[in-house]
Amino acid sequence: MSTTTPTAQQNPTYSEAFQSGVREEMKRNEHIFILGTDLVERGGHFAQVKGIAQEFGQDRVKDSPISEAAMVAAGLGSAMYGCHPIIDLNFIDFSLGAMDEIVNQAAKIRFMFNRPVPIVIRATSGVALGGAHHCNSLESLFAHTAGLSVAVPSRAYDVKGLIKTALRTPDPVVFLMHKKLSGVRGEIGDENTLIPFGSANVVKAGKDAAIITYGYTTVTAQKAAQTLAEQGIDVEIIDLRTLYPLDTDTINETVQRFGRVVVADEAPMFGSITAEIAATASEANFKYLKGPIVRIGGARAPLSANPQMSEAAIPSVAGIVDAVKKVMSY
Amino acid sequence: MSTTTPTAQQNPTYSEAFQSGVREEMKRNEHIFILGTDLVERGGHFAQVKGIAQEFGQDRVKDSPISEAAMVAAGLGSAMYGCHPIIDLNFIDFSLGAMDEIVNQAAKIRFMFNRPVPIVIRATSGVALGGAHHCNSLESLFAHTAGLSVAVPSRAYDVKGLIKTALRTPDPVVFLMHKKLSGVRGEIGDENTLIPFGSANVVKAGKDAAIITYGYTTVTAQKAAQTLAEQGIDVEIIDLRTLYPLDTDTINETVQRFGRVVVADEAPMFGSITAEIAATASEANFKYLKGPIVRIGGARAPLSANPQMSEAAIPSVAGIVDAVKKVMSY
Amino acid sequence: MTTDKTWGKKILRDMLLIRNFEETADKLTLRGKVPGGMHNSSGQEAVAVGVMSALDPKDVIATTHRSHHHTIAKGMPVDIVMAELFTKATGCSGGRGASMHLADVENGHFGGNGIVGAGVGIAMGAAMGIKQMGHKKVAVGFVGDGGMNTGRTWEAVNMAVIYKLPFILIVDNNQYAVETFVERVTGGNDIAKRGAGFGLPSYTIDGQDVEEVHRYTKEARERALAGEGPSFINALTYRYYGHNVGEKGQYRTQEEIADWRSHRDPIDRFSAKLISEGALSQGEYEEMIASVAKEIEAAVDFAEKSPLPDVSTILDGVDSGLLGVRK
Amino acid sequence: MTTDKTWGKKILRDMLLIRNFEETADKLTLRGKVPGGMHNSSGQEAVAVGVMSALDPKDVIATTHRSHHHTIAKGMPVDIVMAELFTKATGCSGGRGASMHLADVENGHFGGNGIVGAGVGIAMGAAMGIKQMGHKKVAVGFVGDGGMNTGRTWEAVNMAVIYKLPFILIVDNNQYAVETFVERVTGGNDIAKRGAGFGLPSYTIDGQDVEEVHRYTKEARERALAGEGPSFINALTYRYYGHNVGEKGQYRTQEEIADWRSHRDPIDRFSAKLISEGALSQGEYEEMIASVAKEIEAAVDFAEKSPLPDVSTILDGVDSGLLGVRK
Ligand SMILES: Cc1ncc(C[n+]2csc(CCOP(=O)(O)OP(=O)(O)O)c2C)c(N)n1
Ligand SMILES: Cc1ncc(C[n+]2csc(CCOP(=O)(O)OP(=O)(O)O)c2C)c(N)n1
Ligand SMILES: [Mg+2]
Ligand SMILES: [Mg+2]
Repeated sequence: MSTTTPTAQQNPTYSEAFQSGVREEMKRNEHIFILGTDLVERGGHFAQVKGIAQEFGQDRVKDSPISEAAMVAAGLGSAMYGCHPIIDLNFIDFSLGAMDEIVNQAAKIRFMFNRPVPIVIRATSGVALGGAHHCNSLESLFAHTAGLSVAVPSRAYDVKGLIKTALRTPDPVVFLMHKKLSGVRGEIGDENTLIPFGSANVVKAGKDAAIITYGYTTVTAQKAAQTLAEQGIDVEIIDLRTLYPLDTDTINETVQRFGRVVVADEAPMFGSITAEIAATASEANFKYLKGPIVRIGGARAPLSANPQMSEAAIPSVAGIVDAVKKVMSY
Repeated sequence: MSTTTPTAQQNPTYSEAFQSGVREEMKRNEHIFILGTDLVERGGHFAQVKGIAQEFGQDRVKDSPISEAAMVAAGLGSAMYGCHPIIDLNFIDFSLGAMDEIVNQAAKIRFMFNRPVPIVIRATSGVALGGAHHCNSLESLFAHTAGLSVAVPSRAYDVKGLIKTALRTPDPVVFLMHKKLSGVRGEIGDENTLIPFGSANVVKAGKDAAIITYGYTTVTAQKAAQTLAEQGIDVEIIDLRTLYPLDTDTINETVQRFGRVVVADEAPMFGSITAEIAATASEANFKYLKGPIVRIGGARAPLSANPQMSEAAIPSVAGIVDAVKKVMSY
Repeated sequence: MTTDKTWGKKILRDMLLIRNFEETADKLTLRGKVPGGMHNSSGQEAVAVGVMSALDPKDVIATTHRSHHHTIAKGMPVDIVMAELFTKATGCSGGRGASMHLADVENGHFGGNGIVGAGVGIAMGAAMGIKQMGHKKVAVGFVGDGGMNTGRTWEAVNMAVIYKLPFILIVDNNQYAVETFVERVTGGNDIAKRGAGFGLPSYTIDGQDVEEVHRYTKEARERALAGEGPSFINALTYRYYGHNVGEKGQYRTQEEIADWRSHRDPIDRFSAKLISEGALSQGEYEEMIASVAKEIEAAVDFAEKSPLPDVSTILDGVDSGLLGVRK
Repeated sequence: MTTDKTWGKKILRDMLLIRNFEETADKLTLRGKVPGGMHNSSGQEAVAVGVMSALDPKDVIATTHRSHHHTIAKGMPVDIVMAELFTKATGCSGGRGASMHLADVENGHFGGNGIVGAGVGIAMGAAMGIKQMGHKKVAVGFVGDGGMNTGRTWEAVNMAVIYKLPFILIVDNNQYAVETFVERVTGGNDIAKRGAGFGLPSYTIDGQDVEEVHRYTKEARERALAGEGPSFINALTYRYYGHNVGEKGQYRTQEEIADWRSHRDPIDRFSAKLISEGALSQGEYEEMIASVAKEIEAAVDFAEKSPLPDVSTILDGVDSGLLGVRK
């Protein structure tokens, strides 16, 4: 757990924070390169690598054909060879075309062949516009896969600090950036600010109950906290920042301290990572629980392109407020 | 929940039970066909369709090139057109090459376009010999995907009854047969014995505690039950038979009755379906719990080809015995 | 060859309808009316209309993220298409799909797709279904030039060949995938040669000549119906607008766009031909343009006035519930 | 062309070593010594040895489920290979991999693979790494004829072409994928033509002629080092045994097998050539056979006597732990 307040440096967007971290690490390590579609001119769909090709050249930022399997394979083989590639899959939905390369190959090679596979698979994730093929929440699948780590930053500071860590570590990382956060500005750390994976961030301290969450739901939870505050309930919010490794120390400590815990995310709830968190935390801290850990998550349904339907399928401020009230009722 | 004892009919193997169910349904519905590698002569890697090509002809049993994405796409498009294909992926590990077709397409089309997609994706699954690329347990991933149902039969009777249901239902089903059970003989039902999805089977009644499980772990659990019986502990064993839909009635009733529950499977435990079961059952039945639901599952590691290492990575009889003793200690 | 007058007018009107639809929808998207945005197909009308005019209405298509033109050419009323773009309840997918997920499976439109290349496999599968059932139909899969580098495309092509499926693959080759020029990412730079390598009759054709597109498709369809298997048609075309509405990349020159627009526009070419052959008068042409405009206006009106989908339905239709107990 | 004597003997011995390894391992598998079984490459020695003899030891390879021959030809000592088949701690993958997952990444062997086609992508990636680092090496991806229908293969080929990677794809084309004859499932039935469609120099060659394999590989390697990009070599060969040990399918005739064995065996052909050219005496040949047998016997002995891996290590090496807190 960390409660570091970001040190002021500038006020870039969430996407620019990614650029900043990647730039610094590319200067440090000449073997980092980026491969993905439409990166050179466009700078990626979310401007996440804008200007980097111009600065580092097209040997280090490569425009790819639409070949997700080959992109990951290229990353994998070159990582085994000694490079540290960032494979930019644009939307995580497209990783479904590269699952063998990710799950069977990249994740397993260190274990099988004792060879590091330093590869970052970056993509936007989360529910936004775009409908069923652009809003999959696949994070629980990656977190379930031995050999992969999963970052799910919710603010500029964490994006930069986590990508820097990922780029200094010889392991495969799935780096998921939430679409709805791309333009959100925030402070970022300096060249030496690395955030270790498995360290949650206390977004807001509280004294009555806790919400454990990540990604965009951190924002929804903060809004819910305001509503709750007006009703006299002071809720703590934990942003996990990475789903594997999980910061189980902070989770356990939080469950023990409050005994009233909500776990929230926007992935379809059946089988989501919130189940892992709730099940493991309940098992480890049963006697501290004042009542069951309550989960809130996405509907078991594909996402619709219609914004109202899509909104209705994920946790709302009111939904989180209700969940917290439920744990407060114990 | 059902406790029907299979009515004697013959004593086929688990693989032959699949043949039997498929044969009967192929006679009933001329639009069922099977597509996969090496089905015609070899009858599939586990003899699961042995003789069917000879009986029904090569229009209805097709040998495929090694093109998992196209196999599922062929199934998907033809299912939308009105067929009821069985896509035989051989090992579920190979489904990683068809994930877009399964998760983005087959699972979502009914919701998006209001069109049924009656497709069965069959494969062997589970931990056995073969190592890292032949032992993935991907069931939690499929169960997490809205639009998919997942069958995980543990005995011949259930194989036949479930495949018959799958072949009469206009929805995508992932049908996972455990490699280590292929040759196990057992009774099967007759032409009219259909097992609804979402109905667990009480493999063994007990009075002290319950083990909720599925697939091969049902066998391990039965061995554990014997050891426990010798020590005076009478454990009930629930075989879920399908992971989606889950038989939540039986799960809730079991948790309420015993208050001492172990959930077990052999998938890597972090993020496995056992988390969903434990989390949801804890939340719904908290006041009945005598202590936390205990999970036992596979190691967070790729599977090794070495049989001892592979064995050590999944729940053993002793491990399940210990887990049950733990819940008995509350 | 002179063009049949009635046929020619129908073809021209379809292309005009698509063009007006796209230009109208583009503006509406900029005004925030189309959630998630859209991919404009202006310039590519001849591929859609040329192909569809050679098909039977009962033939099956499956397509891409850029599919308004295919969908309208396939016969979906423009008001239903527009309503779907607006994500209204009256849209073809009830507002669940928007621009990328137009479909009408009942009538052989097996859907646009958010995933590059996915429509090829779905159409191939439909062709397998057609063959299994012994029907006399074909299935057409549309894909962009970008989709030529996606493995799933070639798996599907191969499968169509070995099972001799009644399948036609149309590359709606507008030469760019987002901002990436086809020649930069396409090894060998000869797409039809790739098709030939997989053993099916493969052609690169002028996708701005609606009659050429029609002719090649018709022949492919005849081969398919005769049991001769699939065909591969790489239709060279061009999109006038950015990849998605609002995109203004620097990856191609204004001259290039102007050149395609002024010298190879499929509507201008075909209308000029009809007029020069006496099949169409200038007056008739202007009337046609006006009638198309009216139709699109009505579609916008329909879309605007249509109700939004009921959010309480978000769990409806995920599955049939018939497999067993659902809770 | 006459063969260099020293070189020829080395080549011949390598092929004999592989053949003896396979026949020995096959029997041991039937006796239950090889967990998970194995895929015998007997008959395919010339592809492995022909390719590897044209490479530098530091070049990279990545291969398939059937890779003993590639692995031995690449230079891994047979005792280490055999120990891995036995899943012993002394095996190249510490017993984690067995027959399908032989590897020695440090020495450029990027692994066998349980997934058809996966080695192609890995080798392509290695070639990208080589190019990024400015090294003078090549990476070779092996794949079977069955892997020609897997989409990932063609994605990787295309990527190698457009980035001009120092990559060579070798189709170890034994004409069957399990029980499926290549012609039944390969649209167009001309694998090199597919390669050509993706824009790289593509050849179908006699995979039973070790010198031909060597020559084509050498030329491909030279092109790659000269910055001319990848090459595609479809080497026709044959496997004498079933797909996996124990398999006795009816999908091919005994005559076909006998024909390949008696008329096109790569070892017989090459030894006869060396003897006829006076580069090898019958006595030397017999000595060679005997020395190979001894080497394999010793390997079996080593494997038998080696310890099993420590089961307490099953969680070791999944990741580095460096990313952060691990619990
Ligand atoms: C598998 C996959 N990868 C990437 C994308 C993102 N994407 C959407 S459209 C597109 C370009 C497609 O180009 P092309 O196939 O030529 O079609 P066009 O847009 O030109 O009609 C890309 C990369 C996607 N939708 N699916
Ligand atoms: C993606 C995938 N699909 C299916 C299999 C099962 N399988 C293993 S080997 C094999 C046949 C491969 O044939 P080929 O590529 O010709 O290689 P060969 O066995 O002849 O060396 C198949 C289908 C697999 N391992 N991976
Ligand atoms: Mg294009
Ligand atoms: Mg083969």
